Amino acid sequence: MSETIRTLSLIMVCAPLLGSILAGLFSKILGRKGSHRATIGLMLVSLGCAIAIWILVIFHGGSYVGTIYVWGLSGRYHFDIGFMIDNLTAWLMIVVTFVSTLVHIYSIGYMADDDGYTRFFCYMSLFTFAMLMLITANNFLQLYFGWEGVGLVSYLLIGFWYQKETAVFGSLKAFLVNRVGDFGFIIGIAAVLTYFNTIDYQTVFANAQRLFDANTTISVFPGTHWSVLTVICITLFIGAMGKSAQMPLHVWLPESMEGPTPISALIHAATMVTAGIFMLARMSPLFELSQTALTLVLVIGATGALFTGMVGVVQHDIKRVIAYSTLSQLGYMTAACGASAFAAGIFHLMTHACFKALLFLAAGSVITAMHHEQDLRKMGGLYKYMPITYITFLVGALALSAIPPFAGFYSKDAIIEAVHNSTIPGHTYSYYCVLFGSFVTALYIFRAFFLAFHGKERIPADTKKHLRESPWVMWVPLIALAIPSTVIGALLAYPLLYKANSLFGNSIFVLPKYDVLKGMAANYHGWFSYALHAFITWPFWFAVSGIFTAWFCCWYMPNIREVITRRIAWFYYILVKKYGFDDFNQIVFAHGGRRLGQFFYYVTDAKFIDDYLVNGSGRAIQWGARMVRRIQSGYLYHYAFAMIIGLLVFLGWLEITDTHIGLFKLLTSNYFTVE
Amino acid sequence: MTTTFPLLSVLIWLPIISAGVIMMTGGDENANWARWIAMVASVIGLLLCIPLYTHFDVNTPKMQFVENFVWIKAYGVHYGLGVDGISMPMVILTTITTLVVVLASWTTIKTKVAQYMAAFLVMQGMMVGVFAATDAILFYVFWEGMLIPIYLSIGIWGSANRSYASIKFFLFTFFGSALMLVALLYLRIHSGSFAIESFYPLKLSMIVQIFIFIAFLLAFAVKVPMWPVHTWLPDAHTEAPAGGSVVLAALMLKMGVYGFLRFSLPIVPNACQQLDWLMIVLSLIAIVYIGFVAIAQTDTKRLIAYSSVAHMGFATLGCFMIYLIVKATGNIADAYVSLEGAMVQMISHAFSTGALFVGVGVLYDRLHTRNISDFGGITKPMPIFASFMMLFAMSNVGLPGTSGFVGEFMIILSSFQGNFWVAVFAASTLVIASAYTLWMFKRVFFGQVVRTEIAALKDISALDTMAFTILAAVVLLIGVYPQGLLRVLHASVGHLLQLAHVSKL
Amino acid sequence: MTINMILEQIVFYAAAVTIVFAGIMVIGSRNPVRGALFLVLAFVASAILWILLEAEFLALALIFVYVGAVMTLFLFVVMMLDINLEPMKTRFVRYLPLGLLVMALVLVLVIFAVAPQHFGTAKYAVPQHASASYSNVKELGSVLYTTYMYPFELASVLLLVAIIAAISLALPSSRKRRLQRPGEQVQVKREDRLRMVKMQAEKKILPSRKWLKKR
Amino acid sequence: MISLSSYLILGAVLFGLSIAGIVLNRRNIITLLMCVELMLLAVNTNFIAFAHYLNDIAGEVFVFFILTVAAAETAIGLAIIVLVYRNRNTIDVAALDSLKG
Amino acid sequence: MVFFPNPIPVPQLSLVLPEIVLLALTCVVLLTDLFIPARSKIISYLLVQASLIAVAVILILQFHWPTTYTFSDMFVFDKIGSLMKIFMVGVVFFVFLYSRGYLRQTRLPQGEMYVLGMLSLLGMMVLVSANNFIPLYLGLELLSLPMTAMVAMNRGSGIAAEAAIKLFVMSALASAILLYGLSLLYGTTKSLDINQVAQAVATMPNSQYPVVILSLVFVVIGFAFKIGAVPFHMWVPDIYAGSPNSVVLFVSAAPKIAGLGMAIRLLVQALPSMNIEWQALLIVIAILSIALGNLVAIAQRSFKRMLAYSSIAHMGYMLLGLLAANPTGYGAALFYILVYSIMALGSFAVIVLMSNSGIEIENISDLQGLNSRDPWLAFLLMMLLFSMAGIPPLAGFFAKIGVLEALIGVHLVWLAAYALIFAIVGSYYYIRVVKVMYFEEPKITDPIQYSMEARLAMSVNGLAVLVLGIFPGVLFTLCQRAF
Repeated sequence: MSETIRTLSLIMVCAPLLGSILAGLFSKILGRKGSHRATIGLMLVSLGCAIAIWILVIFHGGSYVGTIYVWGLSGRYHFDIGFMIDNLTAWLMIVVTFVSTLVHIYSIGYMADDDGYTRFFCYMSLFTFAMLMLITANNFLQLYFGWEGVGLVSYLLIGFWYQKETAVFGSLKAFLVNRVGDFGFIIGIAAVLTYFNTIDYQTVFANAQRLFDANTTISVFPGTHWSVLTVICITLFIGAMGKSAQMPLHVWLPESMEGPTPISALIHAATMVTAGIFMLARMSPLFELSQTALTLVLVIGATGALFTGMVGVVQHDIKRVIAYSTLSQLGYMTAACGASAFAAGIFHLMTHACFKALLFLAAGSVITAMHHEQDLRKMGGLYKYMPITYITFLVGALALSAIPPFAGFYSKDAIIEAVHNSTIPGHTYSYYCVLFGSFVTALYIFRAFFLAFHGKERIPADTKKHLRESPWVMWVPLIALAIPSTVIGALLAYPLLYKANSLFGNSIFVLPKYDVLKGMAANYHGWFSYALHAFITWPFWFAVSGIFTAWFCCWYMPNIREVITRRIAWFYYILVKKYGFDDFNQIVFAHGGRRLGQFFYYVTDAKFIDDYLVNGSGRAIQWGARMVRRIQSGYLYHYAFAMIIGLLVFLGWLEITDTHIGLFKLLTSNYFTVE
Repeated sequence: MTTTFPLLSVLIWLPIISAGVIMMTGGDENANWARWIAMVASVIGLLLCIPLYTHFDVNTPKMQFVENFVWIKAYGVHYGLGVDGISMPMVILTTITTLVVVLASWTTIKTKVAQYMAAFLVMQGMMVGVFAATDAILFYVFWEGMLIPIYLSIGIWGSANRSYASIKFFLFTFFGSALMLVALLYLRIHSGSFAIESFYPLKLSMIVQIFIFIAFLLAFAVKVPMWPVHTWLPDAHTEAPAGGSVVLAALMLKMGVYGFLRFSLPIVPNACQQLDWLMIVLSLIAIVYIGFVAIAQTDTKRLIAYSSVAHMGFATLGCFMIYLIVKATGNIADAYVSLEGAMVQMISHAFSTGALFVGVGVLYDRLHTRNISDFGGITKPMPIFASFMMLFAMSNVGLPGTSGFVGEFMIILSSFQGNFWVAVFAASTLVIASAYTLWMFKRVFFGQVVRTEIAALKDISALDTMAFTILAAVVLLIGVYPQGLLRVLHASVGHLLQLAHVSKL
Repeated sequence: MTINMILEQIVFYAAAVTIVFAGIMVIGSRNPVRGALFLVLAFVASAILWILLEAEFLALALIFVYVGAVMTLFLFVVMMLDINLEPMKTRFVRYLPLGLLVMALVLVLVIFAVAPQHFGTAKYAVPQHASASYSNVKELGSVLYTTYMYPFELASVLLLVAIIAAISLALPSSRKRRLQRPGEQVQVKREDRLRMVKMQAEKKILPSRKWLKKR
Repeated sequence: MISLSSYLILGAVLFGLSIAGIVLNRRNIITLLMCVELMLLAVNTNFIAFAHYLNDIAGEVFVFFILTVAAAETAIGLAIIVLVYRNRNTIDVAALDSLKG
Repeated sequence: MVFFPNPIPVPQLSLVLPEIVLLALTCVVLLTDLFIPARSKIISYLLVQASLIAVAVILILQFHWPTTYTFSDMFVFDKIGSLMKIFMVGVVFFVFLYSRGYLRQTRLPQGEMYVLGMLSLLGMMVLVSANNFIPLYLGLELLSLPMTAMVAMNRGSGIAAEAAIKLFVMSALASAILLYGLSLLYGTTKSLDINQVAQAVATMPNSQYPVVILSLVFVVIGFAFKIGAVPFHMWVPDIYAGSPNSVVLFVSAAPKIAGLGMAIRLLVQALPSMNIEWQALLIVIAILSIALGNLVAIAQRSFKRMLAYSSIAHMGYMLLGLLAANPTGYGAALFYILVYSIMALGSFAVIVLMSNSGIEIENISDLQGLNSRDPWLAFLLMMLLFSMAGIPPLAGFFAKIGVLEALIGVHLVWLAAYALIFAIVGSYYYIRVVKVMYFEEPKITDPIQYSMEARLAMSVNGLAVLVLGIFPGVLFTLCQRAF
């Protein structure tokens, strides 16, 4: 069976790559249609393989761990390209290929009149390839390959409209911030190699406990002795912070909305940004052994969940609202991992992939209809024109707000509960964050919802003329996503989270003392009762009040928003300024880095080294030459005098010094003899 | 294995003789003759590298394809050639680069074509000579002799400030290698032979080792170039014609690191161990400080030039981390990664940076400017070109899947074994390199097309595409399957590590 | 000590003092004619010394060749050239201390070596006077054409050189020769060397250049 | 008894004198030439003294040749001086400085 | 009756055959030249070259003969002398070849120039094979007096006259100093014969030591002056700058070889036991020469002056070999000077050839854009300059290697390092000339006119440094075997 899985995995991974190559290099031959047919066809192949693998793995207990080829051998280390197909991977690849396929299809409509049509498909397939490499990796090298690969495609896609200044800026920012994360990540990998002497997952995980028991420490700063595992976990988590946009490395994600909307759905909501969460789950055998790291993960995640969500409340761009929502939800997932509820995190990842992709695609549908107008203030009352979009968006919003029985409810509630039950330091703070977060979530998404689809029509007249529902290639994916957004929570909550032998199998490792989900499993009695139970829990009422507030402010009494804004102007200002992260980065890092570079270049390099030292020595020599040149005065008696001086000096020197031990010896002695 | 066919000699002399033939074609009225002869010569050179690779025995650190004749009996100088795992890839690199240079200069060089092509072929021959020489004087002859053609190529076909740049280049490199000659002569006096291998078992006291180390350091550090003797490079690269920049970046700089590997480490291991901190610090300065300097550049070529310095910092770091690593882990086998990483980094840098220089040359040829601010939106008229450049920029950034990643990855990983902070500083390149590379890329290739000249640009010609395709193929090949390169290194690197850890006191 | 010895010493010291005095005057005299005459004096006194040293032939040769020919030549040239002596006066005194210092140093260093401890009578006994039949000329002649045949031939070539050189140098220059005139060379103006030619500038300017200029 | 060193010291003094003369002389070249003659005289005296005290004719032969050479030298030297005078209208040493640097 | 009290053996005239032939043919040239009209000066030119070829042939044929003394041991025939003579004759041959056009154009008296040049050559030959102080001194004078006359030969030029008078006074002074030293040496060793002097000095009692030291200093100065080493170099730049180009060509190459020959006779052969002392002196002289020569050359605008200073520096490098005070070092120094003579000859030849059109080329800027005007000439000059800078694979590099290796062999590593550091400084002015030739556009674009045979000679000369760079072994071995 494992051979079958290997073959299927290979096909699954390589099919998108092939598609990408076809669309990228042979677009002239294939044409637009040919390109999208090729890529989508190959995506379907990939999806099929993914499903087959999923069936084999989940239902037949299959798995595969092995090397595809040796990437490099060096000393006693080997770096391989290989697959590790287990339950976690199986779930993830379903999500990736499924969403990717839908987004491919959707893009036919969305990108219909774009110049870079084939390029777009090329990038998307390439992205899928990289993402699949990431999740199928059996070692850190390949993980890093996929990790950077998705980063690259993200960069390319954000800057897809390369003539748009903001897009190009956003892409650069995204890449750089991601690189900051990768910086930590590679240090983490280096630490793994150093202390485990391998970068293969299996060996690393197998030896983690031994390393923990040995209490190996590393002295990062002189005098400190930090647990190696903590250092590894934290550095790896820095990578996750970059990729999964955790505070303070979240700043790139809102900017990434400059890219085409399908990309926002695929990369910046459903898949790539969740790579960090996947990585945390994958590394659970390591993280579990470091409480410090878990605390950090929990606190960072929870903080992000609340505070980035609040920024979403004040955004006017429909995509930005959803982007901040993504940040917030990523915070939830991270917090889940921090609370050792890795399964809940991954589960939320899956549900989130569905409903967030749905929301984005729906928003995209709106945007296309509105002729690429994204400002909520110029919408309103769209429900009449775009019913399908309206309904699917609503489904997505409900799922996001964790209203039972939509998918989001099961995953998010589990997270909030897990954080509540956690015993890791910082869990109380985190609990309040995630709890209040559920109010904020509902508030911003329904604010957007009401502003866009209800209330007064603020649409410009010429747009209005062409306003109609999107073509089928766009709404079919919406529906295809709306269904799982509704049902998978109820379907999968039990088998994934609470079942004693969950569908994640052994792929997630949790220490018994941290296993919060196990405690929650006792209270879970089927999806329906769990949904009913929600009515007596805080998160539900927070969410409902969020929806209510949104309804009140945006539909029922739109003018009150002005009043509130004025009342809490300082708070509003902080939110609009996004807590100052962007300005801070711009001033300190972007500007500061450039200034530092300029200082180094103009002052140290050009002035000091080059001008003073290098050219200076040249000038000194020339000056010396001019000085010495003066000796040659042209006067015969000076010439003769020089000769006589030479005579006198030589005579005096030789006669005065004791020639056999004096200066000669000094000049001719053997300094450099071989001993 | 030893063949009777003098493959290396042919690789050295064929281009030089071709250069002579090219010179006979005369003036620019026969320019196409010159071009075609150069092309044929470089293609033959490349073809000759195939047996070099396939007949290479990866299991032995010994010199292969050995040729050894007495050259100058009176001096005890031999015409000794041979390659091992360290030099063989460099030889192939040289031949590929020359072909690229010939292709890239096909249309851009319009005056004194014959002299240009001849200069580059002579360079090729001499460069192969540097990498293949097993005799110290032969090595030095090629090492220094190369200055002449490159000096001329910068000076004759360079841009406005070429005289200054070429003279600076010449003096800098000459300055560096002068003391090396003293060291070589000194070693020869004590070993009785100029064969480089005869220097290895020589017992030398610490003070002598340190002196020799410094002599070598000056020579090689200037070539690499290491901070603070790097300032010739931005000028030389900037003013040189595209081909010159490529050869400088792709090959000349490698000679420095090659020198460290061939001379410093095995000949004066104790001094290397003693002074490895110095080398590491200088390498890190190159990586971090030069990275920041690159950010501040307003000239594309200069920026790439500085990025070269930063990348070569990795190569030197890889060479000299070995002592810390072995000290930390106590196992020589751990140091392989670092040293092999350095080798891969060198070769990878040759292709990615070389390609970037060719690219800038393409732009300069069309727009007659190198200022970043004069560009913008190049992607629009030249999408194929932009795609290639994106690939090479990404390799420059060290993206996995491209060759640029392999070396950096290996070196960062292994330097962690030696010291945490070294790894941290080295890894900072992830951010810095992407900052300067992509920021430049953004300003050059992205954005609105504001100038009519840019809008009127045509995409690159078939010849350029060919050159870029060769480079891109290698970049990807090394990135995806570095084992093809690493396998030839193992035996020699292992031998080198042994030598570098034998105390000679 | 015989009377001969005393006489010898008197002659020696008288001649030595004369030579030194004459030497000083050669250096110090403002007028080269006087200098030349003092040089003659020095030569004559030296000839006396040389006779003391039993080198009669050379002493006579010194008189004949130097006093008779060389110094005459000197005087001839000095008088032929009309030398303006006025501006040269002051320099002598100004550099006198320096000259004395140099001289003193040379003397100290040289005399240190040739002092009696190295060349005194203890080491180099005063030779017996030659017999009356001794002929310096014969002695010299007998080796000059045998042992020293080779240098003798060379000396003749040297004299040939002197003839050729002196004749060809002193020959008045012919008119047509292209000469360097340093005075004119120094005063050359840049207009003479470089001619500025007005030319119409190239009209076609590359568009990109134009664009650059605009910035 | 006149020792050899007396002659040598006389030679040394003459030699020193002529050196001083060359240093001091910033006037006409003729005096410079005379200083050189004086120097040769010192040398000759040395040689003859040595020849006498060593009882070796070689020194005297050398002097013979030195005299010959000096004569030839003087001829050429004076010819050049004449040439200088013809071209520059002066034989002032201080004026002969167009070649320098 | 026995007129000769001690009949001496008849000298082996065959050993001196080159000198005899040269002198005889010089006289023939001298006489024929008188009767040849100005238009037909080519006859005397051909005669001169033919005689030089004859001399060279004789020298080469004699080369393998063993070391022999003749003329009452005043003349020594050995490999050192033969090698030097062959080169000197060859160099002078080339000098005349290059100069012909120049002499014709500038209307300098051709016949006299040839005759004086040949006599000077004779002096050099005598000098390098002297085994006695007397012929040594005579050879020296025979070398320098015609040279002085040649410098002054441009009778209408005040500058040339100034150069000549400087050379004359300085060389007279140097000769006098040398003679003073020789006289003291004679006094202590009781001999003028070089071998006997060597023996006497070796067995000399310590008390005589200061005297020998004194004479040593004088002798070293005499020789240092001849090759133009600091601080006895002052005449060199002025002579180079002031003389007609063809005379510079003559002065720059062959006499340097003779200078080394003189040093070998005087220091190596006459005073070998004083080697520590003269080694120290030469170290100082070499240090100063290398530094000053290289430094001041940078500040020059005149190509001739620049090469003059460069020659000072090169003499410093040559001394490095000599001061190693062992046969390897002497061989290296000999090789250096031979290679240098080729390089100097070639570099000056370029300006001589460029001056053919009547304009005296002397400034570096006159070489502007030579590559465009005459690529081959530019290429050859570039080779010569790079060779002087010591860049492989040119002869100058191996010359440097030789002396440095000798130096390191006697543990003077610091001196080798010093020398090389100044070689870098020095390379600046060479490559600056290359820059002017190659990187700049010419102001005058007329092609340079010179005869075919000069072109051929120039090619031979320029390629010689390349060939000697690639195959220095033969010549180097010859140089080494000479000692």
